[in-house]
Amino acid sequence: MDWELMWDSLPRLLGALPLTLTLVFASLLFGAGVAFATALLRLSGNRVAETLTAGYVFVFRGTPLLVQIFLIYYGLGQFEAVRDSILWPMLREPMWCAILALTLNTGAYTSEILRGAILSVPAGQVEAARACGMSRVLAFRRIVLPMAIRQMLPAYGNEMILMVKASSLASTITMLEITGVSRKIISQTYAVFEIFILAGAIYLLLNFLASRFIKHTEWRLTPYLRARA
Amino acid sequence: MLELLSFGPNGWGGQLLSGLAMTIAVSVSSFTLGILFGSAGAAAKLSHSLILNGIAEVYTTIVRGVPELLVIYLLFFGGSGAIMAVAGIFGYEGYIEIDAFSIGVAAVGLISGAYSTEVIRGAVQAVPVGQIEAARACGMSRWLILRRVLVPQTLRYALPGLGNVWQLTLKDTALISVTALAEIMRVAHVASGSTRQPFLFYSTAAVLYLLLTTVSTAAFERAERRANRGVRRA
Amino acid sequence: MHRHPPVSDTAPAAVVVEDLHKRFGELEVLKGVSLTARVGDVITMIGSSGSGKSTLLRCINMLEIPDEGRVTIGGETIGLKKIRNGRSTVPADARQVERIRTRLGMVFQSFNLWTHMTILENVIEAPVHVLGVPRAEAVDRARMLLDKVGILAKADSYPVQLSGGQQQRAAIARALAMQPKVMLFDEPTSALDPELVGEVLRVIRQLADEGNTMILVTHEMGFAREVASKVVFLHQGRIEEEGAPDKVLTNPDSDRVRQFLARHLSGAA
Amino acid sequence: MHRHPPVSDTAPAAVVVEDLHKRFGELEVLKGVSLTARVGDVITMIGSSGSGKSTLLRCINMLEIPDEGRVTIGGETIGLKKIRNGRSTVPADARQVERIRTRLGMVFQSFNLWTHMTILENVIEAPVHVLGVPRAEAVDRARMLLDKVGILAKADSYPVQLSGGQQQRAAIARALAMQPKVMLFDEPTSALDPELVGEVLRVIRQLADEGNTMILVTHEMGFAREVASKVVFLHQGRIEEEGAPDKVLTNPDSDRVRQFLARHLSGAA
Amino acid sequence: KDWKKIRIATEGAYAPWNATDPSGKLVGFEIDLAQDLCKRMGAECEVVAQDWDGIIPALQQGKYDAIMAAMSITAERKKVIEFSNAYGTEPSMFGIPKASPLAAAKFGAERVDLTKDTPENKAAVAKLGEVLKGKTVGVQTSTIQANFMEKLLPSVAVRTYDKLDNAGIDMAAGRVDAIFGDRSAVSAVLEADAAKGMVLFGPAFSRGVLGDGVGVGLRKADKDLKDKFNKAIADATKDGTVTKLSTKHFGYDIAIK
Ligand SMILES: Nc1ncnc2c1ncn2[C@@H]1O[C@H](COP(=O)(O)OP(=O)(O)OP(=O)(O)O)[C@@H](O)[C@H]1O
Ligand SMILES: Nc1ncnc2c1ncn2[C@@H]1O[C@H](COP(=O)(O)OP(=O)(O)OP(=O)(O)O)[C@@H](O)[C@H]1O
Ligand SMILES: [Mg+2]
Ligand SMILES: [Mg+2]
Repeated sequence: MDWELMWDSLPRLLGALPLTLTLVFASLLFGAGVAFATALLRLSGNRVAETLTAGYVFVFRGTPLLVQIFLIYYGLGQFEAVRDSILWPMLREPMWCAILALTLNTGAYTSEILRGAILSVPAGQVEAARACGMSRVLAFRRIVLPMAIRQMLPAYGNEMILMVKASSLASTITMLEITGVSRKIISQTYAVFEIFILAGAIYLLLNFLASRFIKHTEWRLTPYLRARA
Repeated sequence: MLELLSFGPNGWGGQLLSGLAMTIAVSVSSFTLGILFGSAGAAAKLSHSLILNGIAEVYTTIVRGVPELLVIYLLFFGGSGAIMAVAGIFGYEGYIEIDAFSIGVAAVGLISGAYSTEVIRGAVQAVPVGQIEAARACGMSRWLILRRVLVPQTLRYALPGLGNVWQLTLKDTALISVTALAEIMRVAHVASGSTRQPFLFYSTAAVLYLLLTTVSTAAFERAERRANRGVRRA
Repeated sequence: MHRHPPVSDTAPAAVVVEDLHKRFGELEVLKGVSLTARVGDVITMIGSSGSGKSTLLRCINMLEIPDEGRVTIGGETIGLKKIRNGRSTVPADARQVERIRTRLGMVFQSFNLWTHMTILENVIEAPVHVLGVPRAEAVDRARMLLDKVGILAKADSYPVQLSGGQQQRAAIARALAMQPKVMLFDEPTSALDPELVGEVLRVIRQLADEGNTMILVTHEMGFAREVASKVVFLHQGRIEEEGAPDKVLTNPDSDRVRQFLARHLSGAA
Repeated sequence: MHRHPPVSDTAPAAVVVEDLHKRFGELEVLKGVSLTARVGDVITMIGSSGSGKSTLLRCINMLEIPDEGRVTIGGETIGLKKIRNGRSTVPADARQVERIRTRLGMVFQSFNLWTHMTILENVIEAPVHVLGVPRAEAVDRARMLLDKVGILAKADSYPVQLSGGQQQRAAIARALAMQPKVMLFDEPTSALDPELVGEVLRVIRQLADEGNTMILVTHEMGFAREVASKVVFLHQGRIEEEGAPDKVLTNPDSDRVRQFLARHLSGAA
Repeated sequence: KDWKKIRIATEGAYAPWNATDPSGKLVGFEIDLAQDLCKRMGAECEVVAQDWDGIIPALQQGKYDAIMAAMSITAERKKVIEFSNAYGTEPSMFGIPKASPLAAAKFGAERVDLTKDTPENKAAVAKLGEVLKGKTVGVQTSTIQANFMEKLLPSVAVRTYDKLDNAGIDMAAGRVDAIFGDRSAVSAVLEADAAKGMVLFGPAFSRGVLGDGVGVGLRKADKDLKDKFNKAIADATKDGTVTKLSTKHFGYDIAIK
């Protein structure tokens, strides 16, 4: 193990941290919105909306994220029409392509998690809400969603962690986030293990924080589970 | 160009097909292994033993926390290193090969298990206590309760999450291509490098993954329907 | 104790159920039920297990959608429409149903308290979010109600921490918090001891005196007799007999009712 | 109807509870309860809501672990041990508890039917998997029991498809299917109509005659009086009074019991 | 060790250096050369496939004994592994869209050997820096070309890609102005559908920061194996075998003269 090299490389890797964080936060934020809309549409009872959203989830869950990033970044750029469109200034940037791909990907996964959680809310709980005159929306907001969110938290914690790691794929479309920088350093030093372990440690730290955050949220939201013991 | 995908002597059809078979073999084995790890992990997390809690916590935090590739690297290179070190003590010098398949399955299974742990733990907690109490009240042993009541009811809450983990596992197998195991991604990579048709082969790979997803989505839907028998939806 | 006075036939109708039919798959649970509850009425519904009592209550506030028939609350008929080649029915106007439900309180046979909220939160939830009552006011009222049913000490506990009877009382408080004009109680005293039954009886009578209407399912004949202005006996999805409590419970016309009552054990005291 | 004869004081003890204490956090729910049920005894436990009746039943089969005190079933004392600097208690031998539970049937206040199984599956589950009864035999017995409680027609339905009373009867059938020597019933008739209460009464009496022991919680004084060989009144975690039903329910020594009974409404018929 | 048996790793996805045929068999220049070298060393050889990313760690772990995977000999790599003498070299070249304004630029030299400090060479590198100012160049990660850009043209923006083919696609989309890679790789990109209408550009660069050609990668400890390979490579170069194999696979000669 070349400790000196690891120490020297640390500042460069940490320099890439803001970019990684930007990618992760942006895609989790947008992804949550997409997931929410998708889960609702999938449960809406409207045939067309259900089919469309099921198709979206199917494709984005069914193919590797790498392929999605590639198709969005390289694929879209091949079309004249896209290059001439007003979206091009954004799509031209690998940053936005990465965020778009990550968003759509996490949106698909999260919507499945959310859908499962919504379906697991016991019928009696909803009926009690409906019976006091809550509208569908209100019952959803006050009863179904809070219960579903509590139910989905462990799985969503998984998803957050996955997103932190998935952001590393942005390196394949030229982004110099933590993995991009690691690969660059590796290409200069060939210290594959040292650098990977260093980068791994940074990801581990991020994910540790993320999972603590989820754990804490879960703990705060479920006093009634602790109440039993 | 489509000739490249054919099954003839100049086509990659055969290779792709065996890549597909390899992907299925690896992901099914790792997912199964992952469920075992995940159940053990969830049991440890829900137990009252601080030691077990700690072990499970360290396992999920680290294995989920570091990039998958690193886990695979460490197992792939570190794994045989460790075995060789042990063999060295007994006087054996030289390289001991552990086949890429076993290492791949172990690595991806370990990862899959870490994610399953969280999904299963959440689902177990969602099972109403009364259901377990009723089982205990008629003298069921822990194991029997687990098998007859907890697992079927947990599945209800866990299946959507496990569906996600399965998709994840399926795609993590692609990472084993660093061990040169000829699964879909590796075949696509090799074929595109050898023929310089990256788009053709990578989109073929995507289609193959979609195919697997189609089948598995259908399977999970069936399983969900079955697990949800006796549930009233509001 | 004073018995409930019969409500005059000219009082306005609070709930009108006409020719209600409800099927679960092959099983026809309600086979044409008609029922009128006038303002101030306390109707107790009795009948053997599985006769369709809960289903009827649930149809009144549209938790189950009837396959046929009409429900009219406070003069407003709930519009229903057929969907998918006439095989199932849905409310024509979801808004209307929601509006009507705010005037209909319900206590479920299985309580259905919201597990993720404390008892106090359970009680203030609907007043605050449906009626828009200011939170502080809702809390005051909720504490008053919890006190009335004797579980104020449990205000900050979660439903899992309550005994059966405490949960049932919390469910009653939750329904009362909406100050509904019409109350639907599904066995509101099943988990209560005689003392508490007496309390609930008093609450119900007070509500009736204030001009509210109640339809309640009960198995306790004594309770039915004490509280009711009218007793309805449901049998296999049909109304077998209805009338004044003294009449139906002492001297029924129907053999079926007589048989049902004969098996009843006399209570103590 | 014949009243239950008092059980001789020399009959062997089926359940002995000694100085039981149970706390939930700060709240001490049971404050030293001692109780003996002899073989053939039918003990009914009455008391106001929240007095600790369910908790006591649940302590007897170790669903709640008592903080102090001893429980002896059929002469075998359940071993308990302290863990973590003496603050909480666990069974010393999980096997022992499981074995004893097979001899203790329990009907829960909230039924707790397994939602993923049909009613028939619910009933045969424990006999087949715990006792190892051949499936065909278990099914025969289950159908017989379901028929006895009048819900054979629902054998293949899931619990959600049942009415409250039907669920309660299914829960009773499930407990009986284990042919336990001792039965713990937590308000087994709360959701039942008078006719069915009479049925359950008959079943319980028959079981007692066959030498089984029963401890049951009920709010129905008539039922308590009819079925019990001994009545126990629980008040705030302590036994306030116990004795023969006629004595306790008609002429109690305790003011608290008298007050409790005074509020009780007399039933019809 | 007596080196009667040698395991050699290759990537199998970098035609024409090394590739895989549809039946899964490894083929290409280096596979043929490896067989030839082994015959000369009197060893029995097995060529195995290994993904590029793990190719050096696996060598160090002992999964195989040598790497022949179009790996250029560079100072950085030499720190971690040993190299035989070079058995081939390919110049590095730029590719640009035909319509690019860059196409007009003139350089004094056709070939630039970066170890030689001739005025023409210096002028060519300076000129390159001048015309690429403000432009973006696409290169493959972990390559000598990436290194070249960083060392010699630090002020030119660089984007790194997993494969040069992707850089080509991005050039077609207008995201980068030029690509830079091994001549064979750049030519292949230019032939691909995605990058129609592109041309080679500027002089062919070699050596110096671009390394001393492609050699056999070995563990530091195996000096004896290195000597064996060196002798075999020298022989194969001298008797024209390398040239023959090179012409067969590349269409031109990449042997070290
Ligand atoms: N898990 C728990 N955590 C905290 N408090 C509890 C818990 N379970 C029961 N309690 C409290 O213990 C007391 C006794 O409860 P228990 O269920 O034994 O009453 P009960 O006599 O069965 O009443 P009921 O007739 O209403 O069913 C109640 O005040 C209840 O709130
Ligand atoms: N969701 C359902 N699916 C199928 N059958 C149902 C469903 N809900 C109720 N039933 C059946 O409808 C019948 C009437 O049920 P309901 O709950 O109205 O009875 P009830 O009169 O309230 O009885 P109880 O006094 O036992 O509560 C029962 O036979 C029951 O099995
Ligand atoms: Mg009912
Ligand atoms: Mg109780």
